[in-house]
Amino acid sequence: MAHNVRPSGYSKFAKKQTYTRRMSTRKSRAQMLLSERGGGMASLLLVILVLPLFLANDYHYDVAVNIGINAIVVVGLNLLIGYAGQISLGHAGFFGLGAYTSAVLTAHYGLHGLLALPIGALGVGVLAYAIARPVLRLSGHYLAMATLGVGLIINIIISREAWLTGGPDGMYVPLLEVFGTEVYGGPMWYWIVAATLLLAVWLSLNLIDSPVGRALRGLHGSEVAAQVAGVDTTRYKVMVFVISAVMAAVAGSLAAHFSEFVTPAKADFSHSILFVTMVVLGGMASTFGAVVGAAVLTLLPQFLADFADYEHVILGLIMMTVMIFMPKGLVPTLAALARRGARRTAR
Amino acid sequence: MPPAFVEFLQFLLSGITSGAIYALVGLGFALIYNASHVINFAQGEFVMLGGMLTWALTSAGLDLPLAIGGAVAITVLVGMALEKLAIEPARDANVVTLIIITIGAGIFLRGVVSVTLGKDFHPLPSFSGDDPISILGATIMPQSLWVLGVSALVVIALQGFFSYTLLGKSILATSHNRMAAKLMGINVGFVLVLSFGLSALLGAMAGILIAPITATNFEVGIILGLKGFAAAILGGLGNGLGAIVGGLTLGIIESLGAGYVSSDYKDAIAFVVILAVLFFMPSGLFGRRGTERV
Amino acid sequence: MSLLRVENLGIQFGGVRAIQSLDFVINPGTIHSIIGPNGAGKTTLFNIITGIYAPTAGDIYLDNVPITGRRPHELARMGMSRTFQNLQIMKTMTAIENVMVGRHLHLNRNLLSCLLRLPSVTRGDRQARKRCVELMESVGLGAYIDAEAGSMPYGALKRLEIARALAAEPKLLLLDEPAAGLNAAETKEIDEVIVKVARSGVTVVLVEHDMKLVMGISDHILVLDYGRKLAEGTPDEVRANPAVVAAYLGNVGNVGTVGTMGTVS
Amino acid sequence: MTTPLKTGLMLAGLAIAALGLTVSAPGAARAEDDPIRVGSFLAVTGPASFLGDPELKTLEMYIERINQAGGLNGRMLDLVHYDTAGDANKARTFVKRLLEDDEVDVILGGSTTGTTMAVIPLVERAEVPFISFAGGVSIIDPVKPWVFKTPHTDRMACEKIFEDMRGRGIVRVALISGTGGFGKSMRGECMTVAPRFDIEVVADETYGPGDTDMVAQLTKIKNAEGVEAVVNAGFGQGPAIVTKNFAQLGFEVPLYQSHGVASKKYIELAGDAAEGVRLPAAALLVAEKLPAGDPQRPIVVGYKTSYEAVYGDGSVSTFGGHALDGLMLYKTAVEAAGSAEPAAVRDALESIRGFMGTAGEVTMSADDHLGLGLSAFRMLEIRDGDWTLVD
Repeated sequence: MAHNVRPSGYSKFAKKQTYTRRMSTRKSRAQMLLSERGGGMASLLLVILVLPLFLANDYHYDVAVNIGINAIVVVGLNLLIGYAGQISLGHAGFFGLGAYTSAVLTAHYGLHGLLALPIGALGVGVLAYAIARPVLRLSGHYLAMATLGVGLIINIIISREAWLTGGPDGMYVPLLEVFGTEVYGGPMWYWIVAATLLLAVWLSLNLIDSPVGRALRGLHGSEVAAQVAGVDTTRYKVMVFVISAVMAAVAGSLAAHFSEFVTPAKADFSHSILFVTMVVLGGMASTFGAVVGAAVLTLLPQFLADFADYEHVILGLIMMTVMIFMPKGLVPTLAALARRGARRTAR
Repeated sequence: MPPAFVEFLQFLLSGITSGAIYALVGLGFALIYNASHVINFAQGEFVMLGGMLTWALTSAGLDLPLAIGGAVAITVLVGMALEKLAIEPARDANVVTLIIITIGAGIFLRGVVSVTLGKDFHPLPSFSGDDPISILGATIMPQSLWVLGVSALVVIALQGFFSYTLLGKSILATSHNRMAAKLMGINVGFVLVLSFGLSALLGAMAGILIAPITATNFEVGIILGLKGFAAAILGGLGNGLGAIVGGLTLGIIESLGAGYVSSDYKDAIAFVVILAVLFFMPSGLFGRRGTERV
Repeated sequence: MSLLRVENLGIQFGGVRAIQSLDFVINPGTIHSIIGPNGAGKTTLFNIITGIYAPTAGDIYLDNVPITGRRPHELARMGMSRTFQNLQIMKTMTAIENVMVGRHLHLNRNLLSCLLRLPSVTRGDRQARKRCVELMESVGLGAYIDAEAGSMPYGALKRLEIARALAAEPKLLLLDEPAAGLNAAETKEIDEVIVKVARSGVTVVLVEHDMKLVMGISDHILVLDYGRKLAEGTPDEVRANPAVVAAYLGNVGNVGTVGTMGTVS
Repeated sequence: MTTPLKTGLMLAGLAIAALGLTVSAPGAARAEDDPIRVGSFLAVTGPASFLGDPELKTLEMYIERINQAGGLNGRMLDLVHYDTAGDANKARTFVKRLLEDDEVDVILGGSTTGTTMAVIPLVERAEVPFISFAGGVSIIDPVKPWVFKTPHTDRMACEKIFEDMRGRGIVRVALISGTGGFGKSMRGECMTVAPRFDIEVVADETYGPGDTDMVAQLTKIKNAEGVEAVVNAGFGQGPAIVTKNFAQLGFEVPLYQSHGVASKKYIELAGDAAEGVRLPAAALLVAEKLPAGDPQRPIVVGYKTSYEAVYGDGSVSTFGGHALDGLMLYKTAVEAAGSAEPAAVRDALESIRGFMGTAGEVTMSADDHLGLGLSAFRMLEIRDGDWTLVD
């Protein structure tokens, strides 16, 4: 590849550097990008296709479906927290709103589930848009508090308006009907949730590797520099907040129909914290990290259930240990290790 | 006194009772944030430890003052260990990661206490009896006065500590610029451990003071931690006085909300007010309005 | 006709008047330097011009359009771009991604297109990448195309800021101390970059302490002191101005020594 | 292979391995002398832990006792328990696990109405007997074929309280309830049955979980026109704080608590302020004070003595009693059916007559899966720091 004309003064400067990547990296970088998307998607697809072979009964499917539902939320939340650097401790509120919109519209008003889902998503989108502007003017811990407050208010409303929502004891949700058949049982839900998750991951990967995605990551790195480059940072923050809220709402709707029952716990503070922990544990700014984080933290309580009273002791220890020794999260840390290993073997 | 006024006064006193508790917990958040810019979501667990350990030590036969001393000492050690073992090694991690670590620490502490001390609620005896004190027709419990009094003393003591002692000044210096503090010969590691210890001390004291009012169990720190965090944010992070004002404001809004609007929605009302305040004052009531240097 | 016109500009922080009653004009196609001692208000002036701070008095016009109080991204759309004295690098991104953020306004930013990764997006990104590689090479960053920005040396990051600002293809480029912290050789290289940029038709406004650099490349110099205009003119005129000499050196010394002020960061 | 793909596959492998680990050996056909598997899901942690904790302790204690006595129909009992922390979603997953993975023969538990309601569709579909320890009347009304419950309903608690009030000539009452499931549900039931007792609810306040002070709500109640009694529906430490605040404000009307505070812990937490408080509860709390001829006496005294021998004086609660009743109902049904076969046990449960438990005498039928009458509730009053029978 021909070098572009360089001012004479610079060759010396460049030579001084020991950095090994040169012009040839352009092509391999393109390949790598392709494989990060393609390779990641391929392995996710592979896992989804192979996993049912290991799922012996409805309980296993239940865990797998819960992983998928959580992963959809976390992939969206990762766009907000991991890429755009804006924390939210209130996303369970949007998840719960999605769930309850589906629940109420189908149970009380006889609406079709497939109609209630987009209505919930749209409603949550509009709400998120309305609150995003004032809330996202805040930053850091103040933003954490504000989003936490939004989530709590949603949770309180859901749990108080018992005439509509059944109150703290929850309400039943009719089964979802698709093309005249009722969706019931692990396998059917597995494929529905898997397809939705794949779509979510694909959209997320697309977004990140686009001008909009770079603007989001850019405003995370330096808000003022992004503004100066022409990025309307407020607009982009609002946009990603809405996207992540809508993804949470869709997952919530699916969760409501899947579990046939909703309680305000779906929208509560600890559920929000769980989602954020999934993002961070899996690896911030890593779409596949989000999926892995959701999987690990959904599976972990199932393993730890056998430890009975010691469950929380061990869960707390695991959370602390992973975050102390892998502050970047599971996937980025393991990926870096693998890369280092590959480089060593290449030598 | 007109009945409407007595009613209002009673709401106010009720709000101050809750508010003083939130304030004391919020102060712990502010203190750690001041030194380390970490929000310690295990702060509520310090409160829980103070109460639970005092109960455990008294039921093991210790006198109340001794038990209080022991509980505070153990909680302080736990706080310092938390800094040394969990926060220090993750020094360079970003804010969210640190939050998750402290949340993990909270879960861990709750787990340990539930396994060792059980899951039951336990009361502590009130320090000065249970005879309500009447003020212009409204009443307040003596224990609430203890909470208020200690909060006030703590604020004054902290003010003095930060203004007049070398140690206090080193904490402030570390907060403003860690590198510069290090260069000036301040043992930054020690200062951070100390700030966690101090914050655990405040938490433990809060836990002991409020146990006679609300009773204590292994999960009592969850909601108190949340309210304390809200108090610290409302007042403006890193500002001791702010945390106190924030806590009292929160308590009073809740109680006026319950009294005049709807007890069902009093928590929601409180959070709406917090959101409204943050909308106009993005750094809380007393927070420094920082301008980014570019 | 002027490209940028500043009239009676002032800003107050609390009781401190950081800038007061400042007027000046910047003509297109020139290199315009703003100098002055530390705290004279140079960076503050940049922050006002680029919309980061809102002035408390006065007006600013870009191409005779009033832009006072407009936000940075709106000004970027009008052809303004800048670098920062305290580096504002997006450290979690690669060098070229930083530059591509600079190209934001020239790309397909439609949310739906990006989510669906429509061909128009990929095509645009491919072209942008090519353009940004060229740009990086032209400022001497050819060796860092895919480097993690967080791991690059200081001198390279200074160029990265310039490359990112240039990627927007601005008509007005504001550089805040591009040579600060660089050694003599590196300063000379930056110097050449600036001249080259100016020759390509971009109007450059420069805040700089390195007098040698300033005197060497500027067409016009504005001297600030305590937020006020102290002097203005060509390098020779400024060098000969007794007020400037006094401000810099007290009453002693001569103009020649202005150049030895060196790099004060 | 490129590196990211490799990493991805590595993680994928890990994920599969992790899920695979949860797969237990496929259940071979079970022999008749294999243990009977008793599944249980309780809120051992979380805000309802004071329900789940004694429930689990009781189940463990009595299952061991049954096993030591030679088991049930010669088969040992094997307890499989999961902690729901009161979360309905967790409850669902764990009940699926109990049904599908652990292949239990019966499910005991659900400390709260919410967790119970969430799993009803599952057990109904799986056709496994399910005995809940939760209070909500909606669990058994309408009747579901496989679902039974042991505690008195919140509706019965309201009825018992209002009945007592009528005896005292009280008409105008104020309600203060917790915002949790228990308080909210009982509040609703009380509102519904009040007109039947000519009771007028003149004030209606609530408090949240973890609230530290309810003076504001009680002040409002105090200033409401003509309140003759206050009813508090809630569990946990909340009612203790209500009681203390009630005393602080110097109310001169009676305070009624619910069966949600039916353990000595409440008196300990509320202290002197609890003097004179009335509540409907099972006879278990006043075991020793029952007349010698009371048929319930041996049952409740036996349980109280055994439980407190292990967990200390005053530790017994009616909540643990509900668990005991559930286990014993199951035992009775299995013995009657002569097998642990689900359908047979279900039928046997439905035809239980005159079973004496800690909650009272249980007589089930096809349209009553609770089997307790209002008489099973006793009205208690706290005097000198102890329970006393009012009637």
